[in-house]
Amino acid sequence: MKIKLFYFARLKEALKYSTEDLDLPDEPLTVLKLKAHLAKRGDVWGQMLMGKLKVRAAINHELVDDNAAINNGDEVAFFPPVTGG
Amino acid sequence: MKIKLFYFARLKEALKYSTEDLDLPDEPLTVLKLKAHLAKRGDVWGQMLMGKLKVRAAINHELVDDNAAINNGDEVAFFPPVTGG
Amino acid sequence: MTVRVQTEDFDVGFEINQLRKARKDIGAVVSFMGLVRDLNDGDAVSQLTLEHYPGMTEKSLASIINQAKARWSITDALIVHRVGTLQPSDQIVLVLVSGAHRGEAFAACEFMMDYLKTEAPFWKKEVTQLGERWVEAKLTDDDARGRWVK
Amino acid sequence: MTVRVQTEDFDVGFEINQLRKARKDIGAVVSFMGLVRDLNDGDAVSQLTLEHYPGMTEKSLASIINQAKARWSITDALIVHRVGTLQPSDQIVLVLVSGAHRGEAFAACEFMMDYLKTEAPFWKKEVTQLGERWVEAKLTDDDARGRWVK
Repeated sequence: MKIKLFYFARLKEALKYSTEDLDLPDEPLTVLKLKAHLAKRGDVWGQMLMGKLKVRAAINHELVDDNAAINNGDEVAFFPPVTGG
Repeated sequence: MKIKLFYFARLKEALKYSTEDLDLPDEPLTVLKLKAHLAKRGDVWGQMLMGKLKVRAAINHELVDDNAAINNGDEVAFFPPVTGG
Repeated sequence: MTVRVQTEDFDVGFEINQLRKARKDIGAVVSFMGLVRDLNDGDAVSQLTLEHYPGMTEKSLASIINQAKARWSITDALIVHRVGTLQPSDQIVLVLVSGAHRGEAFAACEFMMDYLKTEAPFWKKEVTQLGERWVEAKLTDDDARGRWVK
Repeated sequence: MTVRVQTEDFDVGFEINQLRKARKDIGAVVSFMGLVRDLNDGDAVSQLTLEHYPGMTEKSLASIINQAKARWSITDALIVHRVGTLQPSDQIVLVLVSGAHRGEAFAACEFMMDYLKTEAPFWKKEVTQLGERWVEAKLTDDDARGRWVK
């Protein structure tokens, strides 16, 4: 399954990634599973995605929670709580 | 005791008075007593001031209720509920 | 604090800039503008005339701003209200509030409009196909004001 | 309905006139404008940079307007939000609502700001004497949004 990932704000700076394409095994995937998968990349990934910081996620431009299912072709984004306005 | 009276909107039109100076006996006066006094002038005065219409009063530019005391030199106004804005 | 009662029209953009001036401590500006609608109580309105109580009107509007300032942390406020003869889509009233934070600016602005609607001595007379008539005060305006009584 | 995300400044007076056009059935226009304050969390702010999520941002703002339209009887609404680098006293965001009656226009405008503050993908980074820092989300914004949950 292929997905496109985006990172914003503090996450983008810390991870030094803005966007990436991922190819994952064709198994049921949720936001939480994807975070756990990415956290294995190393300290900063673990801190940013599975640590104390609040992380919000969007799938195809819709805010979702940790249990949301991710499907082939989805655009998934991770970012801190929003602070616009 | 001398007071100055003002009428506005529907009251001004019906009573055909915009303002008048009144000279009254030096006795304790309230808004209600003044209305009763004016109501004796005739039908339209009674209907406008003591009838079914809601009438609001101000003494020296402050909204007051029927029990408010009127003193020598006061400016008293009668008008319908306000409808600006 | 600014209060004006005038026959002339007003420019909301200009008034907001005047209120803000060069201040850098303002995070929120809330504005309310009231306009003449071409329909009231089910009848087409072709003209509206606003009467007021000169002297009391200005004091009443200043008192409304002072009550808002006592109750919420706001930086500045303005009320401009027109009188005289107006047409549908004409601007009637402008209430502006500036402050550090949006919650207080919103509350103060709505409070000021609810008090203006029930306490400021203005009266509307409208022209419809049925002729001239004084606009009746609305119970919903009393209810709106009642929400603010602590 | 209008939604714009832009680096350019906006003119609130112009936007209000555009929203009203020549309509005669509008009785109320409520506007909220958010500005860069020179102080945040006790520190002097000299500059602010706004990042956003292109594509999601516009959808999120349109969804906020649609939720407001579903909930209140309003005529039209607009959201303009700036991105890029701003200075203290610069305009950040404009939310406009027009409608027949003031109560619904006020509620819809405040609802839209509370949702924008908690759901629209914008992030602020500010420059203070201590250096650059990401602005932290406020719990009071979550509380403000929570008020609207039925």
